[in-house]
Amino acid sequence: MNDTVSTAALDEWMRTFARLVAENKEALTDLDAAIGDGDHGENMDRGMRAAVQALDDTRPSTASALFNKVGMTLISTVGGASGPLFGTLFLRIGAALGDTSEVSLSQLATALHAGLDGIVARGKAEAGDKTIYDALAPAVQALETAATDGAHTADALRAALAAAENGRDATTPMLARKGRASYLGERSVGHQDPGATSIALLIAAATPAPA
Amino acid sequence: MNDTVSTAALDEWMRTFARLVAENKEALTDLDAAIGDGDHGENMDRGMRAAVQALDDTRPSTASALFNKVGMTLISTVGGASGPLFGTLFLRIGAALGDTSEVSLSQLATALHAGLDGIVARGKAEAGDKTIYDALAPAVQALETAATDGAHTADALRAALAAAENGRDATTPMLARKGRASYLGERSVGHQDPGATSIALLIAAATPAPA
Amino acid sequence: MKKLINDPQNVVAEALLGIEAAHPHLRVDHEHKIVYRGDGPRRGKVGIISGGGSGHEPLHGGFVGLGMLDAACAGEVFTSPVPDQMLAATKLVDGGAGVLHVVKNYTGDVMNFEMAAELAEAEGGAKVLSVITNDDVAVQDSTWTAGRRGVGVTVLLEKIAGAAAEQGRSLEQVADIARKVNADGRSMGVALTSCTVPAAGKPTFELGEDEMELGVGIHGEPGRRRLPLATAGEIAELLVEPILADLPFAGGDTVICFVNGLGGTPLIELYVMYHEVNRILNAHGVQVARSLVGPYITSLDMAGSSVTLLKVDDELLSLWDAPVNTPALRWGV
Amino acid sequence: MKKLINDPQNVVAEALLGIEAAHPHLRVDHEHKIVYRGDGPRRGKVGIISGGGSGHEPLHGGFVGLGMLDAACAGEVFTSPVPDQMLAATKLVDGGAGVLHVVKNYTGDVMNFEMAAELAEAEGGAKVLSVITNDDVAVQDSTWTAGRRGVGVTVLLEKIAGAAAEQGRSLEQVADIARKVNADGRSMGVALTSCTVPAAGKPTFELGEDEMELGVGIHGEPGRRRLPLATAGEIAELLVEPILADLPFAGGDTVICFVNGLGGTPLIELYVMYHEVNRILNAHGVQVARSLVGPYITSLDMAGSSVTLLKVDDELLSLWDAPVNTPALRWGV
Ligand SMILES: Nc1ncnc2c1ncn2[C@@H]1O[C@H](COP(=O)(O)OP(=O)(O)O)[C@@H](O)[C@H]1O
Ligand SMILES: Nc1ncnc2c1ncn2[C@@H]1O[C@H](COP(=O)(O)OP(=O)(O)O)[C@@H](O)[C@H]1O
Ligand SMILES: [Mg+2]
Ligand SMILES: [Mg+2]
Ligand SMILES: [Mg+2]
Ligand SMILES: [Mg+2]
Repeated sequence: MNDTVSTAALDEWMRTFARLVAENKEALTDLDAAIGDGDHGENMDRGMRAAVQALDDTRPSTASALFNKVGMTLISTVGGASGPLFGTLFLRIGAALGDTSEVSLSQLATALHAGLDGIVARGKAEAGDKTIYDALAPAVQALETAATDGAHTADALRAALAAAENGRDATTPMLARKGRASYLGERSVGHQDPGATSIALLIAAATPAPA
Repeated sequence: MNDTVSTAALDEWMRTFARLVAENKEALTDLDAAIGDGDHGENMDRGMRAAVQALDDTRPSTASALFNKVGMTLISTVGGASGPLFGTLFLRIGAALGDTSEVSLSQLATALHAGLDGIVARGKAEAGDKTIYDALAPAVQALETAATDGAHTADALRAALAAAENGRDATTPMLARKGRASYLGERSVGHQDPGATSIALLIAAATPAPA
Repeated sequence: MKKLINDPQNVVAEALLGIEAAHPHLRVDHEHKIVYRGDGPRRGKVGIISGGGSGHEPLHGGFVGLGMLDAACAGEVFTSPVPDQMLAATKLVDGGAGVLHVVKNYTGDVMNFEMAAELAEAEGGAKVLSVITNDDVAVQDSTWTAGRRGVGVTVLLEKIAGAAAEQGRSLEQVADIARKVNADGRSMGVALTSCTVPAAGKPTFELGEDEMELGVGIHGEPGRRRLPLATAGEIAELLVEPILADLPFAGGDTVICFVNGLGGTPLIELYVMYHEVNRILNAHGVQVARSLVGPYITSLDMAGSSVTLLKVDDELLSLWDAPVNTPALRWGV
Repeated sequence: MKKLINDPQNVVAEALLGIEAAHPHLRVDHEHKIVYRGDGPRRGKVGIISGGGSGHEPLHGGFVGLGMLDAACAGEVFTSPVPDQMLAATKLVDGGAGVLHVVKNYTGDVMNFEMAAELAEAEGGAKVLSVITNDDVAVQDSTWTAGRRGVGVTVLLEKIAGAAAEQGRSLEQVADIARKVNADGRSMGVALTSCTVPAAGKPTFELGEDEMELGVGIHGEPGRRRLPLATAGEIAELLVEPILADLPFAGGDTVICFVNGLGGTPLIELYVMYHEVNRILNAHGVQVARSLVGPYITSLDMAGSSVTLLKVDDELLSLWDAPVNTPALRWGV
């Protein structure tokens, strides 16, 4: 991504995310098998493959159209917990970005924050509940700080990725309080959250290789 | 058994048969598992235990009362194929012997022949069908020949046992045409028939050790 | 062996206690292990009893009630009941119009029912007729075997004969209808796993992880062939084609199509099977007038399914549709 | 994995073809994977829909019909359906009196139904109310968890709310009755074996030959404890006592007692369980007014059972007794 991000680059972001999900499908499912029902990789892959297909079919030209399409497709094809959550994330991002075709870093940070708020509104997760929140919130925070500091987009994304991966790793010792993993109580401790792992892949998909 | 057989000796015959069945319960069941449904040992043991109990409770004083009790008890407690067949065998033996308390060899041979006829009437088995018929018919034949020849009862029974055991062994190469084993067709060949094995135990129970 | 039981020796007796507690319109004679209607016998109505080894539930106890059986005798698991039971049941359901015995064709069942009928006659009690079901096309029907086993048709027969009896038909008429059902129905089954008899504690037969037993019996008797595990579509062909060929069923025939679960197979798979069976029947021009999908004649925990087809005319259909009120089949009331 | 299926990816779609073929009074929207009544919507009647992951059959598709559900949405195996399905079902069953969504309490189900309700509202369509079932006492009910899972009570609720809707009650009244059922019902289950999800191809969890999972969920979620395999009597105590303590049920209470099979357990064992459950209830002075025994909310091929108790008054009982005509529950019609 460059300092302003084109719709084409956003489109590429979603396709890269789809590829990373496909590559990590089994790993995500294995994480979910340990503390959930073993379908998270399958769910995300089914959804993102459908999303890429929808992008191929409709070739949206604005940021809002692009994320709307991805969000709606996830909602319509995934089901389970991740369908509404990732779907809402992208719908809110799209709504926040509007009909623009060039997105600045601070717009991106604001949009992701809106997405995070959507996830909270939908799933009521709080920090430490061992969910996608725990990877996404630090990433959004890092983006916002970087934007305030006037950082380059690429650097900001690298910071966000580091934050997301830290957040993801931090879910391991957490006791789950939301989703299926919460049924396990104490036994959820010691396992990395699959949803948080997908969030780290999402940020990784946006992040250029280190300079 | 002596040259005429007392009710007490007939009673002892039934108790010995019950003991032999109990001792061979697993072997009988294993034979049935191979070509039937694996319950023949269980069935015969359940029935003969109940029969001994009934003899203890009622202490019949005539041959007919004794075999009637055994036959009725088997019919009422065994079920399956062997309940009606062994039950009929003993009912017919009892009816043939009547209210006597001393039984001669030729009476015994005649009674067992009546029992065999009852089994055939009930189950329609013929020689070579791989059933209890194939052990019982030669035993009856041996008894009748011995009776005609004026043999001693003990010798006659030894001849009958040899005939029953030969008949039992001869079931192994037979292709079953009656009962559950007949469902197996060719695959019933090579297995000894469980019912014929029980018949050999019945005759063995009556037979004194070789002099 | 993983089963929800107490003592393997008491499974039948305790299941009867459960049936009695769960179904207030039924009664249980625990001594004779008979499930019977609380509202019977009805004067002038033909009584219908059946019975057999346990382990096939809901058959037969779950089919006792208005419009179906008047009583069912429960034998030990997979062992025919004894004549005393059928004799007692015959007396229990005798309303003066005679009693029909529905017997699945197994040597033990046939002989024990026969003796019961003889005893009933000897006692000068109810007039008894017997009908034997032998619908399993997996077994060769010849004088060289004990004949075909009675399987799925038994369920349909008990329903249809029960309706005929409820209408007040005579014993001969009810027996005729029952014989017609047996004559016009055929079945075949497949096992994906063995069953485990509680008293035995281990599977009745061994089946490899990639094998199935085609033509299996409901006591785990071996079938026609052991084959590599196949798809539902292929299995449906293997079951339906021999059935269609046997009667033979023909294009234009109307049938009741019964896809049965053997105890360990869940309903979602039975519906997949039903779809395949229905597809094959359509291709042959055979019309399905009614269907029944579910575990109705089982083999303990065996995974697998059987297919039963019964050729029907308007009379059989209207008897099938008549009200029935039993634990396992209920409609119209 | 031994299953009567074709492609593991197509199990749900093909089972729906089977349901459609087997039950002529039902319709299937294959695009949206919805089973719905052929005679609906009825003007002025509240519509009731439910849905959830597949693999629990007959829940929910087998409960569509007169006096119960108007439509059921089938998700992938063990995966909540998507909002598009519930939205389409809501429209299909809308007779102008509003639509009730019956939702089992799982994060995914709750969120997807919520979105469907929002979409319906946004479109200005049917008024929608939702009722969530959360009756599984094996899960701690606290703000620190996703809350209790919806299990067996869902079956009883769908029947009772369906009867209330059939009587012409208003959406609010039907929702109130449904909430009352959920408030007064509790469940708990035990697994003797794992289930196997077709797409996964291997058991969801491992359980030793002598172990059982107490408090298991219907997707194979772990329960309260893993214990050595016990007798039916002991297991019944382990299931019933926590249920009785939780509401709490008390002596003199009248209940519907539902002993459910999880898919791989045959009926004979469920009756043994029913006997034990009934015995315990008797000892506590709890009166069983109605009973239900069978596999009604399953977990694919899992061997095991669950117990559900619902405290009832005369109104709930008369709604329970009201006519119902669905593939899996039928009486009075
Ligand atoms: N209430 C919630 N808020 C945020 N994230 C949640 C919530 N519940 C579950 N999740 C996330 O969803 C992930 C599981 O997704 P997935 O396996 O696809 O759905 P399901 O649990 O329905 O099978 C969890 O790892 C967790 O990160
Ligand atoms: N029609 C028949 N006539 C004579 N004997 C028979 C007949 N059918 C079966 N049998 C005998 O019965 C035996 C099986 O008895 P059993 O296992 O107790 O009964 P079931 O086959 O009902 O389980 C067979 O080994 C055979 O000897
Ligand atoms: Mg999951
Ligand atoms: Mg046997
Ligand atoms: Mg037997
Ligand atoms: Mg899931």
